[in-house]
Amino acid sequence: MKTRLSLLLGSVSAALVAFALTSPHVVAADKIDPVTDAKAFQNFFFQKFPNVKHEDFVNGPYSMNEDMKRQWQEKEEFPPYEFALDAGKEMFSTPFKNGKTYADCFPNGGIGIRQNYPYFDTKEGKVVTLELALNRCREANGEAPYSYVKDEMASLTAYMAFTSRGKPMDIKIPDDPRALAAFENGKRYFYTRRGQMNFSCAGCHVQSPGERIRAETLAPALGIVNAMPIYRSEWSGMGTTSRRFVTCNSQTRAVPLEPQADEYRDVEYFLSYVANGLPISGPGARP
Amino acid sequence: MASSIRVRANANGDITEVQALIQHPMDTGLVKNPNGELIPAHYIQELKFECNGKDVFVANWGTAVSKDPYVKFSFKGAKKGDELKISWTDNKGGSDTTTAKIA
Amino acid sequence: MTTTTGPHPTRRLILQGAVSVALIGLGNLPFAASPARAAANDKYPEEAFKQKSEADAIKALYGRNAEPSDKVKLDAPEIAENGGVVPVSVTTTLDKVSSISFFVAENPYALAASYKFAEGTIPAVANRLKMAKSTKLVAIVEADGKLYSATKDVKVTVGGCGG
Amino acid sequence: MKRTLAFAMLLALGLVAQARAATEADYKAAYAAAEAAAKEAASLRHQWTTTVSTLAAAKKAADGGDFDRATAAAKEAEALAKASIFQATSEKEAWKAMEIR
Repeated sequence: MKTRLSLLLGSVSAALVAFALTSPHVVAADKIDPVTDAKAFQNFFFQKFPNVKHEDFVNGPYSMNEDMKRQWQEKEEFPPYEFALDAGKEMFSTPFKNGKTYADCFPNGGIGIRQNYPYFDTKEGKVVTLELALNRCREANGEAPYSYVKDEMASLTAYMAFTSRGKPMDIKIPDDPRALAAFENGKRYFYTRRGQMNFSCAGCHVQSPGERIRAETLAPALGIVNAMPIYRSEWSGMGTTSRRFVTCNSQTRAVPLEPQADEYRDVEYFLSYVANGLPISGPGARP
Repeated sequence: MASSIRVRANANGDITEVQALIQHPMDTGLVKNPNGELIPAHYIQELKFECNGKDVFVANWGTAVSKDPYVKFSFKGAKKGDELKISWTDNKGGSDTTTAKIA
Repeated sequence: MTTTTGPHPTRRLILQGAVSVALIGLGNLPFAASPARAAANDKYPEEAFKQKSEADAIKALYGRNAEPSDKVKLDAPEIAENGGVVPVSVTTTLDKVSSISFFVAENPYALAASYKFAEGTIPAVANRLKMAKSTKLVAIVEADGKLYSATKDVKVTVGGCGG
Repeated sequence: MKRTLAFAMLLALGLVAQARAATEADYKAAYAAAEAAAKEAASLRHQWTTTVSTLAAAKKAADGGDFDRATAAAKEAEALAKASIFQATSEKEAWKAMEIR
């Protein structure tokens, strides 16, 4: 018994040393290089699923399963997010008490710009997501901010996403060390295991997209935020990116952070950047 | 407030295809809200489609119809421009009605 | 119109002729409520929706049993994407259809929906139903006074890793 | 097999030693330790939902005067909190192994 144990221990440590030597990344201090990361990220999925058209990845689980794709296309004829879309359009044109509207807060009147969010605000040194910008617009015009996980925010982002449908995701990382740090922080969050289930985002969305977690088919991480906000049958209601992150956390028994916490904004920044070039497909309908 | 009924009616030839999506909670009365009380049953019982003064299609629904219910059917005997009248009533006496031109 | 290939085509034709003559008489009634086509009565079938089991619900709604028929095509997913929103549809080649109903056996109340068809309405319907758990799904078509059924099993489980 | 048997014996002995009912003092000590660990886990932004619920269960049992169950729950909460702290510290480097390169 004892000899076998020591043999085992010996081989494990040898493997570890070998691993450390071969991959330069581990040895050299990691230089943050979003461009290479994004290319590697996209190639991983393109090679893992060679017969999935690149722009199809934004359709989440439906890019992974033909039968579900058929059911989805049927639902898209008269999608359940129709009401949120109309509500968002109406809210977008209803002026605040001070007469201004959301259009005054956003470039191009807020139409067709969703693909540039989230962006890195060099003045503030932080990532600004579409949901955060919408609430800041409300507060700047004397209105109470909306909850990040409730329907009003989802309706607004649904309408803005709809006006950008088909446009390729176009996230920029300015040459600013804080922006690179935010990207890296998002990447770290994405790969870090959390919760009693000890899952990371990557555990489900990189290792086993297309497979089932109980009844649900897992979406690939590539393009996973392109369809936000989503109407989920499970919630029988709309869900913003914040709601999705919060519920994903609690599913792995990790206590969620507050919506729009730095980590959430950074992981959205990371996921959006690596999906550059893939079309916006929001608002989406999901199981 | 926009009507709770979204409808699309397209005629090709003599057959008109109708799709309707209605904004309604369709509560079953068996679900509890976050602080544990039962949400009372609240669901559409009857949905009627009339065209040219004739009921072409009537749906009787129970609590097993999904939230924001959707239904699709087709019928003959109408043409582009005819008016389709849609109305529903629920178990609490709520109701809504709308009309749509067949495209 | 499907060609009639029954053993006594002529008798069938006469029969159809007779029935349609009777119908013309009732032309103005939106629903041919003649006994030959005992469509579900017009008012909301309260009783039927109260029945728990599928057999009782069918009896309460139609008062007799249905015979399975391959002329009723029932379309539903094998594994429901989500129990709250299951797309289910029926088409049938039967004619003179007066009503189509859906029964979800494992639901607290089996009868889910019942549709009444007027003259000229195509005998087909698509809708989205809730299913409490994996269940047998039955669609019944009432055509020319007789009941035809189709059945399909739908798997329903919760998604996600649990929380 | 021999080793697991010895381990089981040890465990049984341990239980017998503290067979007497846990007092409120035992509970308070256990709860304080659990709460401290939970605070640290929260500061690392790695708290588990089960730590929070087990801690609450401990408090509820204590309020009901059942200090045996309360102490056991507090100890379990502490173990959960410590495990989440270990997860947070080990993941600081471990995540790189999963990274797509």
